[in-house]
Amino acid sequence: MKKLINDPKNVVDEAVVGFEAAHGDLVTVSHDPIYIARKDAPVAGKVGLVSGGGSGHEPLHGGFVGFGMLDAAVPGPVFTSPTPDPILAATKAVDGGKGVLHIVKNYTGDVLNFETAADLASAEDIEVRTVIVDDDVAVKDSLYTAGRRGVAGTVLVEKIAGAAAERGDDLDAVAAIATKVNGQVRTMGVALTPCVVPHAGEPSFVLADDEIEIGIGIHGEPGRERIKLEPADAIVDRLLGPILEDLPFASGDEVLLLVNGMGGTPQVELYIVFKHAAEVLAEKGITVTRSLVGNFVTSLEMQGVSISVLKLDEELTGLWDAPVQTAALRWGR
Amino acid sequence: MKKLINDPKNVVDEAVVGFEAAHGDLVTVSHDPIYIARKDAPVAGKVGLVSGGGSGHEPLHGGFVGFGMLDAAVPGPVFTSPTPDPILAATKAVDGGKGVLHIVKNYTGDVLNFETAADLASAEDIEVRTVIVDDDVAVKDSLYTAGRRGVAGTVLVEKIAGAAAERGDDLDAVAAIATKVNGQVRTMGVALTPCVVPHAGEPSFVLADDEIEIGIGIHGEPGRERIKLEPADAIVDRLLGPILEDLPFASGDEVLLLVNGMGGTPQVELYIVFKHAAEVLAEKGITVTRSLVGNFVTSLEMQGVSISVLKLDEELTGLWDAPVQTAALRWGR
Amino acid sequence: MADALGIDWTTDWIRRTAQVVHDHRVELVTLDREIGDGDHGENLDRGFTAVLAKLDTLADDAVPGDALKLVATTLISTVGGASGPLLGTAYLKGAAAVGKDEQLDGAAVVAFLTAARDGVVLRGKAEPGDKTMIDAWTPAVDAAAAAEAEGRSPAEILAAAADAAEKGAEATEPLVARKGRASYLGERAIGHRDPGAQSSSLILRAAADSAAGTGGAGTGGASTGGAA
Amino acid sequence: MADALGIDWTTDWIRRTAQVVHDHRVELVTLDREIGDGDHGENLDRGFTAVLAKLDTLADDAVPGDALKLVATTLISTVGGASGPLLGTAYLKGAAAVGKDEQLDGAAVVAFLTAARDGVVLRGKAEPGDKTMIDAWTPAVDAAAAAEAEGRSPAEILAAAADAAEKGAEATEPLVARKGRASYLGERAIGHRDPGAQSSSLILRAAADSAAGTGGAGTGGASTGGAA
Ligand SMILES: Nc1ncnc2c1ncn2[C@@H]1O[C@H](COP(=O)(O)OP(=O)(O)O)[C@@H](O)[C@H]1O
Ligand SMILES: Nc1ncnc2c1ncn2[C@@H]1O[C@H](COP(=O)(O)OP(=O)(O)O)[C@@H](O)[C@H]1O
Ligand SMILES: [Mg+2]
Ligand SMILES: [Mg+2]
Ligand SMILES: [Mg+2]
Ligand SMILES: [Mg+2]
Repeated sequence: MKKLINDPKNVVDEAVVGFEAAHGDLVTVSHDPIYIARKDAPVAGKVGLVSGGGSGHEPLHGGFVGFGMLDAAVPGPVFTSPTPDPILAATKAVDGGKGVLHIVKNYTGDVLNFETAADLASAEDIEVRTVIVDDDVAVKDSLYTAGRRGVAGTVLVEKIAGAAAERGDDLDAVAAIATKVNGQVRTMGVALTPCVVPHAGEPSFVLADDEIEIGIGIHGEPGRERIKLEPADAIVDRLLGPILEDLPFASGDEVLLLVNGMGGTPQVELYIVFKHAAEVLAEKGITVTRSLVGNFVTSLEMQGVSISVLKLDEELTGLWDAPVQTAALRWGR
Repeated sequence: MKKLINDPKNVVDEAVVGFEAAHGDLVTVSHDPIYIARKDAPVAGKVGLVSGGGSGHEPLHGGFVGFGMLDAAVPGPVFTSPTPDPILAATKAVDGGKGVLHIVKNYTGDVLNFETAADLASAEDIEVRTVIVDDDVAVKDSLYTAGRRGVAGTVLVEKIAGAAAERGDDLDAVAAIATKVNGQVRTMGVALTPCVVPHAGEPSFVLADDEIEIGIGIHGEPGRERIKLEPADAIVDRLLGPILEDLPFASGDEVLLLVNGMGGTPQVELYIVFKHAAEVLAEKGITVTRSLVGNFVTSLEMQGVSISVLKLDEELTGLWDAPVQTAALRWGR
Repeated sequence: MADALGIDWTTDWIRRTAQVVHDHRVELVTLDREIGDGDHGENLDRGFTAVLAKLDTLADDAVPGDALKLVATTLISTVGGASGPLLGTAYLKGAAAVGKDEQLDGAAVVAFLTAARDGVVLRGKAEPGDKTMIDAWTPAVDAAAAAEAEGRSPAEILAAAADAAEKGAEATEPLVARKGRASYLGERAIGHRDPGAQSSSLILRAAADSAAGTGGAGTGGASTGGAA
Repeated sequence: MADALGIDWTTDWIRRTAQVVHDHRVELVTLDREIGDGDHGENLDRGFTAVLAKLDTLADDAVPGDALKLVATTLISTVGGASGPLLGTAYLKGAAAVGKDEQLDGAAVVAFLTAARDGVVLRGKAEPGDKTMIDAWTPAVDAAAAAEAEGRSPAEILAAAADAAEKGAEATEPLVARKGRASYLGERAIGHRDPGAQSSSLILRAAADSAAGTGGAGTGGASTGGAA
């Protein structure tokens, strides 16, 4: 294992100190328990947004704390959900009197720990709503699985719900917007190489030199099938197919297209993927009116990509365009 | 070789099409010859800024085209300088009547091809100045080498010179600012893993499982020494030492600290590096007043990092803070 | 009731568990890497290390339920992941079931195990055969109840539970997972043991070993009282 | 002057070079990967493929200098990297040296090689021993001049140049580089042949081979005139 770290046990603690040193203009960091809060939190009269989960997916979630997006992010150990304590502390720290929305990716650990934190917050008279993000079409949503996973669509939920909170929507309205975005976004990813969790020291899974994993999860969980490496266009077709069928998307739709790098993918490759994805959508009469390309929801050094398509309407587009000022997403101010 | 590409020969062509599709609000793309220009180019009465070089370093340079930064970027084949033709075409396309500044990383190929393009542009009565960026302290600047390489400091030169052009400075003044930034920034990098050039299909160099290359160049050129893997803090010390000695930086200085990922480095690691770099600077009485962390000048999927320190003054700080609106760097609008 | 289990057994069990989890850290990480995300051993090691560090905060007159509640809250606040809240809830509900009892007889042990298992089901909604820690806990509860019905001692009941949990963990190998991360694997989970079932069986074996060592003749300063 | 080289030799040389560069693409990439950035074979292959594609744009009455100038401008506009402008300048200056001559005699061949080499030095500022393509060109120029002084034919002069270039390329192996990317390697460049010197030696060998095949008895339609 080759990593720029000092001790696997201190990865998150030290990274958070670095984050604070680099972005002290945007955020305040609590070190015990660990959470990252918007500098001006709590914002009185505004619904607070808290998200979190295992670390290793940076910039998610800490990179999205700031004006127009999250009020706080709670990073757990690498690939492990945070416990209820820091979630509760963050929830209390950002409550501006209008209640707090928890945005939770659908993983058993995240769901259970946020659930406990929400119970504890309620006991302290903070109103909490929870929206579970489960945009990953690679997993069948049935009684026989833990349900669809929350993956790159999370960044879209956080941005758009954040904008709704910033414009003054109340807790129910912000939760409704987040639920709506989650309902209209579909994602699927592919891994070319595995990632190495620092404390594990070995790759999370093994792929042969000519193998890729279609439908990968953001912790390296396997997806639909393991196949031989194919040209980028063919891989894009495999990812977009299930995405477009699922909602389903239709001719005439306006969409946001997100091509998300898994952490170790060169940017030229992301744009090659974007090119073909946009072409396929155009062929189907679907218009890409907003786009996002880069590393937003990563899996450490994994090479691979996920494609997300979010069906837009005037409201969502307006909220997407609204100003945002975070370490990893910024425009309009 | 595992890459999300269709054909090694088409990597840049296709990526540029994707870039245009994703960022059509910011840029116009010429496909033959290939260059990426600011949407509103030429901006009448403004000095034009053109940079370029081999591809594979994205977001450099295309990601920095837009308001407040570059007017055009000329991407060559992967790790190979573009030829004079597209450089000339880009120069003509962005000339707003006040002349054009070429920002060139100090590599023989880049220097020679930009030189030829500048000659040809002069022959067409466009005034061109060239600033060579050579911020890499890993290489001894002597008669016995091709001189110091231009690496991550380039993004700082482009941002600050771009702001100077945007506020209306004339060609001499913009060139002077760019030269000043280059004179005050020092960089050194480390590689943990090599990168694979698509048409080569094999790693550019080989590192044992426990080896790292200190002083790596952005094409995988070796640097000062190959050593055994060390804790992040020790590596940071090795990089910062030569940087701080070289200018030299002194107690009381205010600086911008750039921790730049080489493409395949997880973001947590960049922040661990930032943490210790900021600590070392603080110990020496040097204050980090501006910071930048992320993938800006990359080497495909290489894992590693470079640290750049730029000595700031009021003018440079102001120009750094000025609005910028590009695909990869954006604030203030 | 000479063979009931008191606070000594409880703290011994906790220490033993911390040791066992630490010793099996790599094994549990490996199991979890195969069908999960490779952190289970790390998670539990972190959790029980934290529990150990808090053990001396127990009052001198602490009863088993106090120690079990300490385990619960500490696991909940230090483990994270799926196993933190699940195991934490197990100890929490188990602690509630034994209340303020100073000595746990066979019926109390069965009540503890049953409540613990029910806690996991309450939070995680897994059924037997879903390839989760439930597949260790449920046979353990059943075996414990049977042993208790036969009038066995608490130590024997726990030994029966541990035996059954071990078999249950082993029996997860041929299963397809329907809960937790392993459920994403579909058929590919077949042939791998569930890490949570394995760790639960280790925890229950530690309970039995502690009972064999410290249970019995009311040894230890705290085992003075004891109802029923 | 029966053994002078005309346009047929020039176009044959160009075609042969394109073939040779294509055949040695991987070898040149490998050499460049060892001490550079691994693209040299790719760069030249791209360049000469482009030259080939433009060959029929040559006028029917084209002279060697026209074809050489076409190579120059095409390499400059398609190769990029360091070798594009450098080799391009070599052909450009070489073309200027032979001007409108329809047939190149020994002196013209030496003038061509000398001007080409000087062009590379003008742009790249490398000295002999810096481990660059200069280390193939300079011995080639010297050997050509010597052969010409001995009154050898153009084909013989080119063969001498090619022999010397090959030796020169080989002789770059023990050197430390002082120009180009390999200069960053310091001592670590020792033991590796410079890719640009190697490609230049291949190009000069192609020139000699074409002269051996097409030079001589004024073969080919274009070799009608010829001064000196
Ligand atoms: N819904 C559930 N019910 C019961 N046990 C579960 C459930 N989901 C997961 N588990 C158990 O948790 C174990 C994984 O724990 P751990 O690796 O610590 O958490 P995570 O999956 O969050 O990384 C699984 O092996 C399984 O036994
Ligand atoms: N300053 C120079 N003078 C002469 N030749 C040079 C100089 N710099 C580089 N070269 C030659 O160029 C070759 C590398 O060419 P190439 O790989 O195509 O370009 P790049 O180095 O830009 O990738 C080197 O092997 C060397 O022979
Ligand atoms: Mg986990
Ligand atoms: Mg090159
Ligand atoms: Mg796990
Ligand atoms: Mg090269």
